[in-house]
Amino acid sequence: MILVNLILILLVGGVIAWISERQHPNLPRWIALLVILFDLGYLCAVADLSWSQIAVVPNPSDATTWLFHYKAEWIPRFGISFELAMDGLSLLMVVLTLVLGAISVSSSWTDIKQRTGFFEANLLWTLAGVIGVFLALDLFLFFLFWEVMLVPMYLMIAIWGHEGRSYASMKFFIFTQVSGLMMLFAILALVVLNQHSTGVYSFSYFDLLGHNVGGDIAYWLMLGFFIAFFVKLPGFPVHTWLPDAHTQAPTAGSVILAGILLKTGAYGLIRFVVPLFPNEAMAFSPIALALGAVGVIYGAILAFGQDDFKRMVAYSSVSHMGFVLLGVFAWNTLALQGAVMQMIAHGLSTAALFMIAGSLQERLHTRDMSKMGGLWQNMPRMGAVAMFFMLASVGLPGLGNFVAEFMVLIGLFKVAPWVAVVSALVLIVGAIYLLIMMQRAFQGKPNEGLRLSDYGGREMLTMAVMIVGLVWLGLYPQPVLDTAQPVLDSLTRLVVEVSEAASTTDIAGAFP
Amino acid sequence: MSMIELQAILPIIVLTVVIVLLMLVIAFRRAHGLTAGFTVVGLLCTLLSIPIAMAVGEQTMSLLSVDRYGIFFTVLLLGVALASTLLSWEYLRHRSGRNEEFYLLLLLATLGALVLAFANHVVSLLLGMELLGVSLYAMISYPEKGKLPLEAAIKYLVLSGCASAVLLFGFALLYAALGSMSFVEMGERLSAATDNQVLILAGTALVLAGVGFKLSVVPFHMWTPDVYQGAPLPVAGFLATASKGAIFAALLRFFMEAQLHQYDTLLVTLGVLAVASMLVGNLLALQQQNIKRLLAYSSIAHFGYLLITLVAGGMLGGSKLAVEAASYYVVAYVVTTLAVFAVISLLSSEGGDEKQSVTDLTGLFWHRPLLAGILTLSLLSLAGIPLTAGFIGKFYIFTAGIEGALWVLLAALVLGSAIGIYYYLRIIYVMTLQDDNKTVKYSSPWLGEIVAVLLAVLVVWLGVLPQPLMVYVGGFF
Amino acid sequence: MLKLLPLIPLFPLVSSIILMVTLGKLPKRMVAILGAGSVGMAALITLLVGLAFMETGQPHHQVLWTWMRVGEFSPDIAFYLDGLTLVMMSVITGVGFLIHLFSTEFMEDDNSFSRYFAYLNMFVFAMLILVMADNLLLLYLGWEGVGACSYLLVGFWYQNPDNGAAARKAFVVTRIGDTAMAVGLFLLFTELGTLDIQPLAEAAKSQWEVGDTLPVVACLLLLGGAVGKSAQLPLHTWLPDAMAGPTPVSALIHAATMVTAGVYLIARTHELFLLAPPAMLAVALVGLITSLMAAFTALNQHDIKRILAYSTISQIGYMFLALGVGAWAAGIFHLVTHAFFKALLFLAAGAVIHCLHHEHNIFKMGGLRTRLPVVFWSFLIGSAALAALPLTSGFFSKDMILLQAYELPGVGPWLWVGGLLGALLTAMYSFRLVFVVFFGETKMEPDKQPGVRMAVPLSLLCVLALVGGFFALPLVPLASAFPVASEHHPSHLIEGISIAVPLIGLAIAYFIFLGGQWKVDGLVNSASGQMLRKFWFSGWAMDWLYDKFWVQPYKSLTHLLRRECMDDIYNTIVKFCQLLYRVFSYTQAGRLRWYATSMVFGMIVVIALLQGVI
Amino acid sequence: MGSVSIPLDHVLLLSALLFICGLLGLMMRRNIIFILISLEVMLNSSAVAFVAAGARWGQPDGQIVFMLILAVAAAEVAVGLGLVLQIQRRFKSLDMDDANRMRG
Repeated sequence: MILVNLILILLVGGVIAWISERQHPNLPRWIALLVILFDLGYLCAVADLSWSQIAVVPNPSDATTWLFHYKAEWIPRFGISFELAMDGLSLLMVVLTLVLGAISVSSSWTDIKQRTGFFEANLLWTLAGVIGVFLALDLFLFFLFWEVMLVPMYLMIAIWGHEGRSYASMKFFIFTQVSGLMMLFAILALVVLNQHSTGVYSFSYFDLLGHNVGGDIAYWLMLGFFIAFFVKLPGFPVHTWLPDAHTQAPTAGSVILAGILLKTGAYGLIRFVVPLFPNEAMAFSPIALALGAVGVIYGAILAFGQDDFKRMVAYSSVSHMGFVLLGVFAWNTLALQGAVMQMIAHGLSTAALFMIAGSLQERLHTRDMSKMGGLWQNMPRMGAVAMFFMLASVGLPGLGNFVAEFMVLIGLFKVAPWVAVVSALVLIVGAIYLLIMMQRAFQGKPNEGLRLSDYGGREMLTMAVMIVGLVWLGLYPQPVLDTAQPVLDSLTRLVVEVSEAASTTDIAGAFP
Repeated sequence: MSMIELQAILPIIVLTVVIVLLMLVIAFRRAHGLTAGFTVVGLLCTLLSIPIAMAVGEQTMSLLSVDRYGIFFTVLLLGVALASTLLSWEYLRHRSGRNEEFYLLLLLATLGALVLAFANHVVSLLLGMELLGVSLYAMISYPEKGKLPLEAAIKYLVLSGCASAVLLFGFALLYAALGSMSFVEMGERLSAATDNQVLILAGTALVLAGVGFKLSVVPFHMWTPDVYQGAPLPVAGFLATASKGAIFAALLRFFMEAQLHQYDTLLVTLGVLAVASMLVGNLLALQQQNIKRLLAYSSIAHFGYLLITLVAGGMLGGSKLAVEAASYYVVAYVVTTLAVFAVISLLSSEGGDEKQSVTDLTGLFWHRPLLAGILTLSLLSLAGIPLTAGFIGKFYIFTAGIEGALWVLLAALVLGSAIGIYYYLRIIYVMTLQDDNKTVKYSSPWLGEIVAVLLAVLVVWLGVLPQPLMVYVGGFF
Repeated sequence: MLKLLPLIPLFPLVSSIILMVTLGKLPKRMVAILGAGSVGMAALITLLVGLAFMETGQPHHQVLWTWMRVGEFSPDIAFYLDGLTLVMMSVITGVGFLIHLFSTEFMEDDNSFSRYFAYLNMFVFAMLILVMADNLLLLYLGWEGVGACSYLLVGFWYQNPDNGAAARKAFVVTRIGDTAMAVGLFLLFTELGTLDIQPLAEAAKSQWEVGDTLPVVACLLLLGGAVGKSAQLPLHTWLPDAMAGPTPVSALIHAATMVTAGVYLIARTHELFLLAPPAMLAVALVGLITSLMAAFTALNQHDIKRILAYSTISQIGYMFLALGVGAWAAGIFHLVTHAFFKALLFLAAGAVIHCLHHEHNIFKMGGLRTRLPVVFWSFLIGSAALAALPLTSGFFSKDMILLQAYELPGVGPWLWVGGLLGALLTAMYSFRLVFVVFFGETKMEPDKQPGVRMAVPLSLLCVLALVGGFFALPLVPLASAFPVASEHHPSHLIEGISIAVPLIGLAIAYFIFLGGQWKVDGLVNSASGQMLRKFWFSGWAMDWLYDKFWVQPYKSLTHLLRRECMDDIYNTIVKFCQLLYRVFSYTQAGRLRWYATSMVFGMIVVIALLQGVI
Repeated sequence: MGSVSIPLDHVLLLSALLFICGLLGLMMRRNIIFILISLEVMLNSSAVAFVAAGARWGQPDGQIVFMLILAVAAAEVAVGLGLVLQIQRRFKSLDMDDANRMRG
């Protein structure tokens, strides 16, 4: 029930926030913030987890070994149940979601002036949907959350977005929706195939796991899942929705999109694609790794060419999320841990960069970097914060992003040295665009006539949370690693077992 | 005809009696509210008679078979009629003219639809279809005195008449070849038939064309947008839901009882029509600015989706899953489409010109949030987003398609849905736009809004808790 | 006492964080005390720790916490103290403290006083982490950290876009080397299963044979990192531009400490390099060539700081040469003495600039010998040490390098000759600088004199630059870290030549730049002379080359891709759909007869389909 | 079956011809009256086909359907003519090509 409540609190909170607007336009913000913090507090208080509990290696196909598990009959006709479960990986993701949720509420505090109630409601509903995605272990339910979370997100972009919001929101929705349909197709095909061999319909992850479909069809099904997550990630040629959506979304929307929504794709890859189709995924991994490496470099190169601050950050997301893809398809513990770390670290650093972009837009009414310059003079605090997050994004050791990228690359190097070397080039290319960003926005000749308010207490507090978070991840990531380790261990073991059992083909050789 | 059989067709009898009584009521006293009220009561009585009819169990007669399947569609159609009556009342309230006979036509059309739901014979099929059709011609042109309804009515009349003739000729050829007009017997003889292949082929083709027209399947779809656009909104809603639903119900029964799923070329043909409908329908709606035309094109696409179930049924040897999927999809489609039409027609309930253009919806979210919310929900359901009836429908079609290994059709379905999302979202987007110059006070059409809310609740209910209905529709044939 | 080790980096770190968080709200006096004091404390503790270490001479290993642990990948936050580390720490904290002290006066008038010290303290912290790290990953943390601080400090005066460009160049160019180094770390970890330096060396020795390919590759990758950080060919171009930062920064980062990190890295991993003779040779050659190229360039510059920058590049080349020939201790010894005299030179140059209205061009100076006596003596001593005049600190270290290079079998003598040429050039350009700036006629009057906070560090560094070589500094602690060099002494002739060459250089400089006995104008002004001069002035046109072959193509590429070409795919699909929409819409012509016709057409299609025709 | 029988094929051919005539009329004619007449021809041609089919199997069903079709046709035409009146009134024309306000 704890897991259900986690989602319910946000859903109900959204409704309350919406209604409360009638009392006072400021009220929804407070309510939204409190609801998220309450949800976080609820998780911490009720969850009552000890490290020893987390350290238990869960059996992916046995729900009782997970931290929490909730299951209720839903649509028995097709063996669909309302099944939620949490392990270390989902725990991390849920905490990230809630933290970034609170941050995004803070980031939209002064940004959103109209219809705050509905805005905060949409924000909370998006969070609820994302948490649902991270917890659902019935594939039907998972798909449901996967699709439903798009709607409030769409509304956030479409209603409160910037000038090009119509195009951007549409593109966002269609890309994810179409890829989602492919996943629906793959889910159903998997279930049907499973039904053919076992005689019963079941959408439960636990039932489908380890059921080796085999044959050409499995490859296609894997692709169905892969495409959905790949688009969300976003991966190289299908990333184009992201720069538009991120650029046009309101600040809170960008924060949630970049910080959380993209992670659902990564999560899906780790949770579903590889465990459900181990052989196929590994057979596919050269292509996936190539796409990942291309995305990493391509994103960085395109980011350099952008004038729009948010667009640049968006392309940096493309670049950074490529590492997650690399980490997942390298499929060894190191790289996977790196991918998980990258999800968290990128969530924080990119969210902060988007907030800075949002603050700049709020103050300057432009995102065009060619119209900025010397802002450090006007806003030293914002400049310092921007410098920090720029360095974090560059991958400065001691901050979270470095740990993530280094682990991904070092794990990847074992599997595919040349891909790792090519991807490592982003250390250079990435630095180029981030430094030029800093130069164009904050350094150079200041505009003396400009009177801008620097960051205030609320903004600094929000930023401080993320700064502390990144430093903590960079210097002592062990708690995070320990939380994810059992899950990743069990998943890698499962994959190895399946691949060994499946055949003696050379694919098995790809495993570390 | 025994008492039991009479009891079995009680809903039809009750509705007929109601129609006669309504005629008398109108003759004695012309009052819009009274007529509408009487219609509602009459429809409720018909609904109430259903348990009595079911008490005698399934009855198969020479022209009608009263079974779970028929009863199911009867309830659905009566529900549509009820909703249409209330919406029509809201719609006609502020419009001039003597509109009492409109309800008579509505009931007659409903009667025709009911007959279609039970029809197991060519003659009852014909009868129901024509009763439905002729009433609709009149309904389309009845309340509005403008040019468009007239144009729509005459187009519908001529083309639908043509389609009826085609259908009849087809049946005539089949009859000539097989010697029976009962669906079941036709099926039996068809599978045994060795000669008269030309007649059978031509007959089937013509029947397919006729039904295809009524369901507005590509390439017989041309009439749809024009008729939708010209018809008054509640009529268009009725046409889109009750009429198409009833005819599809009859087609499905024909398909199943006559065991048509054994014929590969037929399935291929249906598949081709399905693909064409899905793609052409969605593409035609892509940048359409008139909501009614847009909905017409979207309905073309939806019937393309529906045809997948028939093909899947064929590939699976007439499995129950296909019937289940088709039935569920019809319900989802009917409820959702009706909800959309309900909202649009409520927006036009003030009288004056109908609000047909997409731009008329600008800022709807902010000045009529309830209706905008319902419309959004319904459009999402049409687009097949989870938590709505439309998603479960699509889920069924996917499942059936996968069971039948219909990869091409499913690919077209994915493509079509992708295009579909665009134009549904376009409407939602327009509704979210800021629109400051609309400060008009609306008198709330509360009755209609209750209908719309109920429909929306139904959309969500079918999307969230589909199990009961799934079990029910799983028990057909 | 050794347990105090973690305190050493902690002081500057805490100070830096305080300065960052207070965002310039503290009074300047307070900032100065915090900024310089913290490094002073670090120096003090280093001294204590160093004394404690000397007692035992045993390497000290201290783990603070596990950084990250995933399977066998488990780098710690841990320090390793041996002689090499101690030497480096002493230089960093000692010289660092003097430079901080100098800065408190030099930067006094700057608005961003607090920010300056925040960065500078952060740098000291990162540099200390670099040298104290017990594993390569933590070393990499310090490595990147000093890079970032260097970026921040070079671009300290951010309002001038040129400074920003210089800072970016410094960061990006070193990043190229860093990337190579990162790949090297991947390779080392993948092959040897650890990144801890001592176990790594053990593993390498047990798994690899001398002459294997893998150690060569790994060492070359590490060399890539070293080359970037230490401004060696071909990644040296950032250092002259990095002079855009405040002069004390140039002294600390771009002369004394950070740029020598590459030397430290190679020295630290010398056991790997010993397994890879080709990589060793590469180190030596890189060092020698860089040293000569930079010396030629320095001879042609007229910005005082750029001359010193090229001289730094050249001197680090010497250190690489030392490392390449296996003269580990000599290389580190030169590192130390270089830190003394180059810091001295930079600070003195800073004082000149400070007192001369921020003038950098040496040809606008002159005759400052009498105007700024403290600075003059400092500069003179520094230059003498740089030119390795006998008995100065530079002499001992350079001599050691040259001699050991000579002893290398095979290419040794050639390296020695090259080194001698470098020494000649060094003496020439360093005394050219002294003569032009401090002798001759006065062209500009200084507006102030260096205060006590400038004079004290200068004097202390003078002492160190002069007598640093006498300290038995290199011998005691270094002995524990490196294989002992052979105690064989080469002939006195070789030694004599080594001693003589700098003096010859000094004489040449005197004849050309001060005495005027040798007229070289004709030679210089000839067409080829001008061209050569221009060529050398531009640093062998390396910047131009990179600009043409890397920067411009990259910019064009990004410009080309700016407008997301992947979108064209999707836009084409959209366009296609819209086209189809228009086509189909056209068929909806509204005419009854056409509709009927279309139905007939449909019937024909259906019949054809049923027939199986289509 | 009667002793003198016309072969089924012939009757069906006849009705098919009639049907095609009606269809062609529908496709060619612009005047709404003629269109309605063509429609009538189509309906009745199928009625003839039913009669012939009924005759083949010796069942009365065909003739019953025939009568049903007559009724249906009558209803269609009745409504159709009503619409024609309205069309004449509003469009001032019976040319169906003029009635193409709705398109696209």
